[in-house]
Amino acid sequence: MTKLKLDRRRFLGSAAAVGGGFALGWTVPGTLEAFAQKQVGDAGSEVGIWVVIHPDDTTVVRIARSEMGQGTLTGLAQLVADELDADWSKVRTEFVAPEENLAKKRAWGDMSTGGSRGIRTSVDYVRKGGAAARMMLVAAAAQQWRVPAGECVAADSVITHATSGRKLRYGQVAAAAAKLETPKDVPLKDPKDWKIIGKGVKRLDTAEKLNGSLVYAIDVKLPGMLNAAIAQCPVFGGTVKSFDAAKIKAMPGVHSVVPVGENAVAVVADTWWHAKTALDKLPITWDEGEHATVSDATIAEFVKSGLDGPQAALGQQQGDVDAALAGAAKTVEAVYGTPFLNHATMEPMNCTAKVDGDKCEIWVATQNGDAALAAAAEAIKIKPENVKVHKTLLGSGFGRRGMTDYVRQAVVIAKQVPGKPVKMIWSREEDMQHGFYRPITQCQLKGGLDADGKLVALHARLAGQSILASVAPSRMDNGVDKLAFQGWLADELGYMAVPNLRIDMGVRNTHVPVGFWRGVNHNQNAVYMECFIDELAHAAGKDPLEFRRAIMTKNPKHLAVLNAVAEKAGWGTPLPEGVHRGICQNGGFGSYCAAVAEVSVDAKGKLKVHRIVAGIDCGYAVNPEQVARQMEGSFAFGLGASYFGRNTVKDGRIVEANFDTYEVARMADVPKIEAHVLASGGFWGGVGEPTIAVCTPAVLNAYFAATGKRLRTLPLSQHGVV
Amino acid sequence: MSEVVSRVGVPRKAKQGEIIEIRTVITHPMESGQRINEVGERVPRKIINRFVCSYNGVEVFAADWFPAITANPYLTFYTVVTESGTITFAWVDDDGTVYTASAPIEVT
Amino acid sequence: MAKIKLKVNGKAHTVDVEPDTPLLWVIRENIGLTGTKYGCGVAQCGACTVHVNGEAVRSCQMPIGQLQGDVVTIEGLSRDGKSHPVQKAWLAHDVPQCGYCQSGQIMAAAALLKQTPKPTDQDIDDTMTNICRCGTYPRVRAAIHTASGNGKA
Amino acid sequence: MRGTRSRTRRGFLRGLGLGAAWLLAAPWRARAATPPPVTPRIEVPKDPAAAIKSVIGDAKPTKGKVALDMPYITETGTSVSVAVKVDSPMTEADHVTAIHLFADGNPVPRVASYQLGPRAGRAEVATRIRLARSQRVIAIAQMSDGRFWSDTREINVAQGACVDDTEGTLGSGSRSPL
Repeated sequence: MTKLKLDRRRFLGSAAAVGGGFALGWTVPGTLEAFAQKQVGDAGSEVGIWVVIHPDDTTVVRIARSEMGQGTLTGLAQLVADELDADWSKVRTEFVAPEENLAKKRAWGDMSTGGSRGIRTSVDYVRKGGAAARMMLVAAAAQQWRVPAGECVAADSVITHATSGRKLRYGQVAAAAAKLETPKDVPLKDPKDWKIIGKGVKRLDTAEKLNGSLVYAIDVKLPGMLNAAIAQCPVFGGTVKSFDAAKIKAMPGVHSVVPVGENAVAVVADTWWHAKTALDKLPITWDEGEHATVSDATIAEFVKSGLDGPQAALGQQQGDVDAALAGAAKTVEAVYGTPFLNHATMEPMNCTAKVDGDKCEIWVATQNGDAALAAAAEAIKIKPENVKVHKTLLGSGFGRRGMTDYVRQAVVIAKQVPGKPVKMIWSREEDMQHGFYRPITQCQLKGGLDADGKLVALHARLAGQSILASVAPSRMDNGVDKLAFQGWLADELGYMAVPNLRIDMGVRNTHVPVGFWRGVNHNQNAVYMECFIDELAHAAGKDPLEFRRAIMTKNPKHLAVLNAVAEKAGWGTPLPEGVHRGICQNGGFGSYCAAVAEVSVDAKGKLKVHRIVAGIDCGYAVNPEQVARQMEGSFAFGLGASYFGRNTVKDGRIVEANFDTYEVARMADVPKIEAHVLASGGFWGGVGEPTIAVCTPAVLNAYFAATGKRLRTLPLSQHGVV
Repeated sequence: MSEVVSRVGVPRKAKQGEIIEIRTVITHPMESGQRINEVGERVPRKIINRFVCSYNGVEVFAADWFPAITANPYLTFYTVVTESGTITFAWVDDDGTVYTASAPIEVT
Repeated sequence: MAKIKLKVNGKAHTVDVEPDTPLLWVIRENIGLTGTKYGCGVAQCGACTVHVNGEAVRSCQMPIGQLQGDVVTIEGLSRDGKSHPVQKAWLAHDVPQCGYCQSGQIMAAAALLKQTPKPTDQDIDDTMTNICRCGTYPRVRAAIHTASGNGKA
Repeated sequence: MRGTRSRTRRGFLRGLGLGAAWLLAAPWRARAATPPPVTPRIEVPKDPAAAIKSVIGDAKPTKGKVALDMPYITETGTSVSVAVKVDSPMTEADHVTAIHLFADGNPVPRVASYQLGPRAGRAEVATRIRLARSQRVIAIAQMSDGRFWSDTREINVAQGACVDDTEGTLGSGSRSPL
């Protein structure tokens, strides 16, 4: 069993690696423990900065990005191991500690893990890290043999001298290789020579997730540790006016009651249950601030005003939309809308912190180790160099754990209990009501068809909240949040052949904090665009696939995926009685996706999705098996949200406090999913998020095919169809 | 605009020739001109663009500031103590308003 | 506070807690087994699923004072040096993504298979109501069929 | 009562982390007074190199004499402490006349210019700045002999997880045609 090493050496190896290169049969001999990572000793040699090789050939690949279920840890290890020519069954992983990355001036690059960038923006340097290590190992063997390195070849962690047939294992030359200079000119393999990249190897982090031994951040145990429960002002922007600690001081286990910033109070106790129980009894008076009267109705009206308000931020335009609409043979218009949505990660927000004078140590599940480190330092005004971050695997992230509010809170609490580690855990209710929600938006679309039924004008006006204005205003582009137009700018929109096009937005920022939610703005934008394109196809009297093909002539990669998925789904072929199809496509996060849904609607009007056939072209697929799992997972996440997901606002606060009112997808809600990885090569696209955008429009378009009714607002539960 | 408050840190007494540290801070939003408001309109730039410190009327230190200076701009610098008197501080807003403060200093 | 005796994974424990403390927190904080997870506290998500007398129970809503029977947690599912067939099937199908809900999923599946050795898809839909935010449901379903010996992948 | 929060301006000023030891002067209700000679608002080129050139002309600063002290990492970049120290005797004959700060990834790359001389006694300034993204901060000292010295610092503005630092855009990856 692996324990979180508290007195770690240079790195924290909490990424439990599991031998997995070999195909497992349906029955596994022995115990899970046999597959669990064996504690790696100290004897390893650092060959370059990315690889540590032990005398027994155990090869530890360092991972800078975070693992939240998306499989990046395994994918990155594959990239390094392939260029290293390592024996995959010997590969383990460990996280780079953020403070090491800081001390070495970001030698391991960007630690942030979001935007489906974990792999695609580090492919070059991690592969070079593996290749450089291989060159060093080969050079060390050549030196030992006194032969030119060019006469030696490496494969499966063994170096062979071609002419003499002599062999040395990596473990035998690692110590010597570690002393060599890291080469600067590092050629990478031609994709045709990849052995591990592109293979559906098993994840390296599975076994310990099956027997309860994996230590998530919420499971951290430290000597003398206290636990904290926190209450934040229910109204966003409100503050704590006062609290009466005396009332709960005598309750079992209570250690202290501490203010946390302007808007929260925490109870610190021996156990979290004691802390939570006491917090529930703590009299707190809130200053709810100026937003305490905001409700769904006021928000809806405010957002709607952005549909025809004058200050529209421009996304892109070509041609003359207004003239083309005026001159169109037929015009179609529709308004769509989607609600706020919480991430609701399985593991609620939590962080353990210990503050000792001007030094701080945290144990945290974060999507960005660097940011967590900086946030801890800034929260209590200490030097970043004085912060140590123990990264754990995440009980999911979906963008929520790219924020650091919970890290700052834990550190501020721990500072008030000096010298003692304090584990702060949010209750699910706090987690539900203090998120960074998927933005609320509405969209008005106008389309113009010519006499032949071809789309000649398209105007999409978004109205609603900007994520960047809320969380990263400095990243706006001359006051415009380009991210709001995800899927619709020239580099992502599949319909650039439409001659007259305008994409704009009436920004309407509410007081509800918004953030990056798996798939981000593609989620709702794809619903708006793909359902409206379907409306236009219907108005033109054309098949939705044919209609799209005609306006995708400038976007061959989008079109190729759409065509492939249509073919795999049997588009146009007969279906069983009562079953209908819908189709859609979307480009985002560097990948191209399409889906076909097959649905039926029963006599009571209830929707049933029988099957979704989907495809992604992510260029190179590092691990097609894991890509397929990401596609399935994204559909469960996306469909659940579209069926039930909705955060409502009353008296300035979020109403839904738990999974009883914020319903998400469960087993019975998820249809059969056929996930096709259509990797065409030549580029690296993201895989964790892009497919989520295509599940809902496909289903909604199929619902129309079945009923002739358009559902233009989500969630579907409000229409009584699920 | 809400009340603007400044705070300056100057030793009350110092020896002649001593180099003293001066700290200043003023409450000001330093609106960068980059942000948008709740309906997407650009919030116009409004910053303190100039700071001047004078010692008995003689300018001893000054600054030009641009939008990267944070809200409630904070500054520390040094000056040589020459004689007893008054050290004055002036902050110039984009809108032309000048905010001032002063502190006495006694040479011992 | 009261001294309460309970048996977890075959081992006897005495804990000194208020009788209304949920079994989940006794397991996690007093006994120190953290494989059983907190997800919602209101018996909605199933991350806290354990076996009490062989039946799946959401431990966050089970006051320790009302506990009657022996508890098995994810840490105690494998016995006699052999992994439980459900765990083996989960490994073979590479089910977990983030893994946080999987202790509960596995405990729920093990209880299902004990009661219904050859579950249908409908049985799985009806019984496996645990939440997985990563959306591993298709793989959970396949692994349950494998563990049942149905051979359906 | 415990936990009562102060939201007054003074409370705010106290919260700025200014040590009590130097809080000698009372807080001033800042007031409008006879203005010093007001310089017209300075327009700054958006290109960092042009912004630097607009201040120091074609001079080529030499690395050295200037020590730029700031963290290597910040989370949001909304308030980053910066201290600049220039090695100079600060005499009539040999002193620093100006210290300029630039941030090459900010929408307005010029950050501040400080004018000083022998009356400063010591060529040191400290302030707090905003940084829009990971970038280079450059401090340039202008000397009484007309020469320029400089120091630079690479700073990582970590900015959560979902904002792409490598290219300044958000949706697309650097390698993808999208």
